[in-house]
Amino acid sequence: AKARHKPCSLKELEVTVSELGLGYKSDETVLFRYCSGTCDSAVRNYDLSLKNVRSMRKIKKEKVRARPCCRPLSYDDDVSFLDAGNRYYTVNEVSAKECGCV
Amino acid sequence: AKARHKPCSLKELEVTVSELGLGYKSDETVLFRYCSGTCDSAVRNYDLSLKNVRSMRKIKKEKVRARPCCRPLSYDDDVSFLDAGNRYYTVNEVSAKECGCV
Amino acid sequence: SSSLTTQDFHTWRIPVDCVRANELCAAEPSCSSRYRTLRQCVAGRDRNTMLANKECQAALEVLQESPLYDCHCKRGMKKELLCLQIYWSIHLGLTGGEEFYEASPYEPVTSRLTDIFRLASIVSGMDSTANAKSNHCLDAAKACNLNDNCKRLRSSYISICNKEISSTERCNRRKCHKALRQFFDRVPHEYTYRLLFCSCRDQACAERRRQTIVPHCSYEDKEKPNCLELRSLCRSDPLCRSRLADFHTNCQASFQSLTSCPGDNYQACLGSYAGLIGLDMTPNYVDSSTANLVVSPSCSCRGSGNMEEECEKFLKDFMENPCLRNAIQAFGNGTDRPLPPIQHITLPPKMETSTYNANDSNTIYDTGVTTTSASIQKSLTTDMIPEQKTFVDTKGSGIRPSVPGTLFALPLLLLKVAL
Amino acid sequence: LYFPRREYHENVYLDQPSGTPLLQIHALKDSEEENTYFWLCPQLHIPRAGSKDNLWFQIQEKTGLLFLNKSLDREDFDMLFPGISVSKLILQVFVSPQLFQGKECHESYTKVLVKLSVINSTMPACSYGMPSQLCFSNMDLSFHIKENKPPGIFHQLQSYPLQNQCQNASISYEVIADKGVPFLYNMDTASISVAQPLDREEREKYELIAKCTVTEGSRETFKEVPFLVAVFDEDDMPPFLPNDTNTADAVVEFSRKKGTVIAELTVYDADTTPIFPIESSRKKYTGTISTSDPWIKETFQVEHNFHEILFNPNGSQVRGTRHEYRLVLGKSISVTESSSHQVDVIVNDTEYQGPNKSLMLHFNVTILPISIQFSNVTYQFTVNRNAANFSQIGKICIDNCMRFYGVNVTYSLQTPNVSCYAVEIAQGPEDQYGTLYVNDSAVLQRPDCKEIQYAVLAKEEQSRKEALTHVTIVLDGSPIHTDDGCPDSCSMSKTRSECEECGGLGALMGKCQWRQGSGKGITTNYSTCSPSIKTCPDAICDAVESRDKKICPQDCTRTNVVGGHQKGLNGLGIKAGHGVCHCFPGTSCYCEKDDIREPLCDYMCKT
Repeated sequence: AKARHKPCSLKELEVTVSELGLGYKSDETVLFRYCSGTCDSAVRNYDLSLKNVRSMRKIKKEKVRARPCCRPLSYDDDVSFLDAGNRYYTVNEVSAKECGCV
Repeated sequence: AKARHKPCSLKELEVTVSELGLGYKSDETVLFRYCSGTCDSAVRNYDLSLKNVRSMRKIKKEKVRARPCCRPLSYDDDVSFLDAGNRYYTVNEVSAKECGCV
Repeated sequence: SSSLTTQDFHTWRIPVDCVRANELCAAEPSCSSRYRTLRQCVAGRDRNTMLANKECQAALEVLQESPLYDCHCKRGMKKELLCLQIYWSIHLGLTGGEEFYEASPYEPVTSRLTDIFRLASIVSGMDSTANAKSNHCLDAAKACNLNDNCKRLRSSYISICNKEISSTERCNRRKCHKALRQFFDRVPHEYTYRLLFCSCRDQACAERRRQTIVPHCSYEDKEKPNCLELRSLCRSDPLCRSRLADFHTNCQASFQSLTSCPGDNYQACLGSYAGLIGLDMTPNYVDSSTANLVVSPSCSCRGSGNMEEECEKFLKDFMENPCLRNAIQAFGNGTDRPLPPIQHITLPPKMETSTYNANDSNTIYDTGVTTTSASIQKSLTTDMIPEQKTFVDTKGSGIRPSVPGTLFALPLLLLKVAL
Repeated sequence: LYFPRREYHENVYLDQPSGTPLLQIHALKDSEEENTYFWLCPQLHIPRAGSKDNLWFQIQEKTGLLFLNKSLDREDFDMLFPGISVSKLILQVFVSPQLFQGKECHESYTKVLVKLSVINSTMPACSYGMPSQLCFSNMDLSFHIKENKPPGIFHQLQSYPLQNQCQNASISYEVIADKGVPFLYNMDTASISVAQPLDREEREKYELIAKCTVTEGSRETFKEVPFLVAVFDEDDMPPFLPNDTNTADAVVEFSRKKGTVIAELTVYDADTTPIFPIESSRKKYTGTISTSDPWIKETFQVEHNFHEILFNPNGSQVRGTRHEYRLVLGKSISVTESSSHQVDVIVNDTEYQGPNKSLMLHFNVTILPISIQFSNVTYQFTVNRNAANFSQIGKICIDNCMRFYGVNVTYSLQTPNVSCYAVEIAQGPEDQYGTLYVNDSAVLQRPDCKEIQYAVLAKEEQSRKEALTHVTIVLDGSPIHTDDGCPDSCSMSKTRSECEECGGLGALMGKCQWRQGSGKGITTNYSTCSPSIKTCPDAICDAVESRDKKICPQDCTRTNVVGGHQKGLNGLGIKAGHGVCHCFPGTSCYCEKDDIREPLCDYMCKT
């Protein structure tokens, strides 16, 4: 199997607050950590069963997910910054602290 | 709310072991519980930021997920059954016990 | 030392469980000292001689007035094992040595199983066409799987009993038995009995029923032990001994009742049978035939030497027991009412006898046959023992000649019998 | 003296007059000249109440007739059974050839139990139809008679309660039996006797029928009950040999391990050997090596097992015993040992008193030496230059190594003085051979390495004997480019294309091999991607595979397996699986049918 997609892990990037796109205007740089990769090795009998039960149309018109997600399991502490209008802001749960397949 | 937009919750269905599609042939019926629904109300700053950072091409060719998933937080106990060949099997993590947006 | 007045004892005589009785006795110096004496009396190898000695007799006399005398235990009570150990320590003094049938230490089951039977009847009484085809044992598995407690404990014993350890060691039988006991102790009867006693019309269903206790681990052996060896092993463990005594008490066929069960109480018999599962004397269906329902512990009577009769009698209490069979069939068919007794004579007719109480050691199973003259000649000579004929003494007092089986009534040279 | 039954049962009513006969007890003799004295233990026993002094019952010392010595009235009843639902008492009757001295109820005396049900009412008057009910007392008419013992009366059909209750009823008894049975029936006393010493080895069961005829006015009623006699065994038969074979030859060659069974001989005995209680039964028959040679004593042991079998003397079925005597190695034998011995085993039937109580078994044992040698001086293996690490090149084995049992040969590579050192040898704890495998695949790719020679040393641990051979590894094929995007375990691939485009640890040809399974449901023949189909999966986590979890998780994984599967022995590997089995070594494995095309992304799973 080609390892196009690496297993789910924590990645990091330096971006400005503005680049976060939350609407705050500030050139301060923050460390943005996120979860990336596949969860193939975290598939469970639940996922296989859900996939089969759905394919037998026993579940219809429902939003279900039959594969694990690579998502943050916990978040870094809040981030504070001075915006272009010299106003302080604090934002929570921006950056991932730990990732996992759920 | 339309079935498609109901919040993430635990649903249940009675299926035979064969219908789970795991490959076991058994007419024993088991309770299959799964997670269904949306996680719109669980979006965090992380998700918005990840969506924006990705749209700015700062993340390329990576498998990331910028929206919470409705997934099991824990699983029911193992289930055992007698198959058509009179052989016992035990299967773990088939049925969800508790759901959540992660 | 102050001896107990009968008055004090009477206040004790409300039956209590043996743990409580032991506490009451321990609190009373005269009683506790006698109890200590009795335990020494029964501990010795030559128990009967010991019991004949005066001191032991005196101890017994006092203890007969104490709450220990008729204390009982309850299935599933707290400290059940301690209760049973106390019971047997006093019981061995009260009986004249090892009996074939021992009195059960458990309180008699008075409540009838009606609700369980009613549930079974609801299931079996469903739309009869569906019911005719449905596999009741599969339905029982479904009911269990849909109940969290039943599902969890069923899966627990199955995964333990199913775990192969090595090519030479099939599984860990001790752990498997423990898990089975937990399942039958902690899951309500309406789930466990349905799995164990479901009625079957086809072989697949009967095989599923046979597999309920995962027999390849909990039951089968490379070589079957002798049943008397298995019984003595069982009687060396207070829990197994108690459950076996309970089985004999509640399932011993009695011909005074229509159901063949003592007190017509199917529940007591089914409960005692299930109580043996997970112990050395674990019983199971011997095959997956639907024609006849035969259960047995995993033992045989090969190698019984001169005790073959006793061994076969012990095995018969499982394999040819009308009370047990009726109880299982009644539960499977969802009726608490006794079925019309099964009229078939497998052995030469025996005299009908009134059953003694729980610890009678001699009960005859088949309904006796008393008929007028004409018919008996035919039944005896044709289907019973074909080649036999009525015996006649040619010299003796005027009995009809019969060929060929002749037992001469010569005046005996050896013994003069005074009539 | 002995009793022909283990217990008697009878009913007793209140207020029956003193002197009322209750039960006739019989004892049979062990030898003709024995006298017979009966004696009743002075205590009676009430289940769940213990013992009490016996004031009511007595037995006639000479005849064994049990009778009421004192009438048992209501007061006695209430004293004996205070609040006890079960009014039953047990008497102990002893019998002895000598008069009884003391009054102790000793276990040592021959004893029979008499279980009396005390009916809490006076005896009802004889009513119509009652006699046929009372024809036979309410106990099984089954008796046991020891073989080889003198004749004697063992039962009286007439029941005393019936006589006491219905004095003027006309009752007669008779016995129906096969022709030629060794029993006599006395019409006058209604007693049955054994007419001659019995031989259990001829016949051990007799099924008679006791018949009672009651005439009440014009009506005649019959009642029949089975009357069963079992013949008790006595050790009166010596051991004997089936078709007289008391000699067996045994050759010890490749199986030299302690505990190996090298020969077996069978001894029969027409007597039974009860397996209960097991300990005492095992001691009944002994089998000891008869030798003064300490080496033989140390080297050989005898194992004895016995089973009940059926003999068929003239049509009837009689139980006997088959004894198996196995000669077993008492210690592991050195490979150099070469000798011959006659091992004699004395089989002794300890309980049989007659002649020929023991017999001799002869085992002619030949111990051959084993040569520790390689049949070829050199071995050659060809290895593809693209072979990955842990690729299994081949097995190294001295002559007959696969037949060895209890011979420990270890294999080692002598380090060659060349730089192309790419191979190592592995040996599992139970393996009798060594497995050559690649342990430095980079060397294989070097053009300068074309052919590599190794010296392989085989050493037998105990004798220190050695053998040497030479292995030539010929490198073949040209290096191919490996895609760095490939995983390092073949097992991770889920499809044939993914599998065959990549390599992985243990890949002998540099590329993984796809095994296409067949069969439905959960099958041992599941589809999977393997480094080498010959060795993986084969349900054995071998010496090389166990060195790295990425080589063959299909045989070695202990992780969770998701999807329909069946684990291997003690939870190792995937013995059977559903569809395609693939693994994330060290994390999890999966067995699933991938015929359910998952929509890459529909409206439901927009990321």
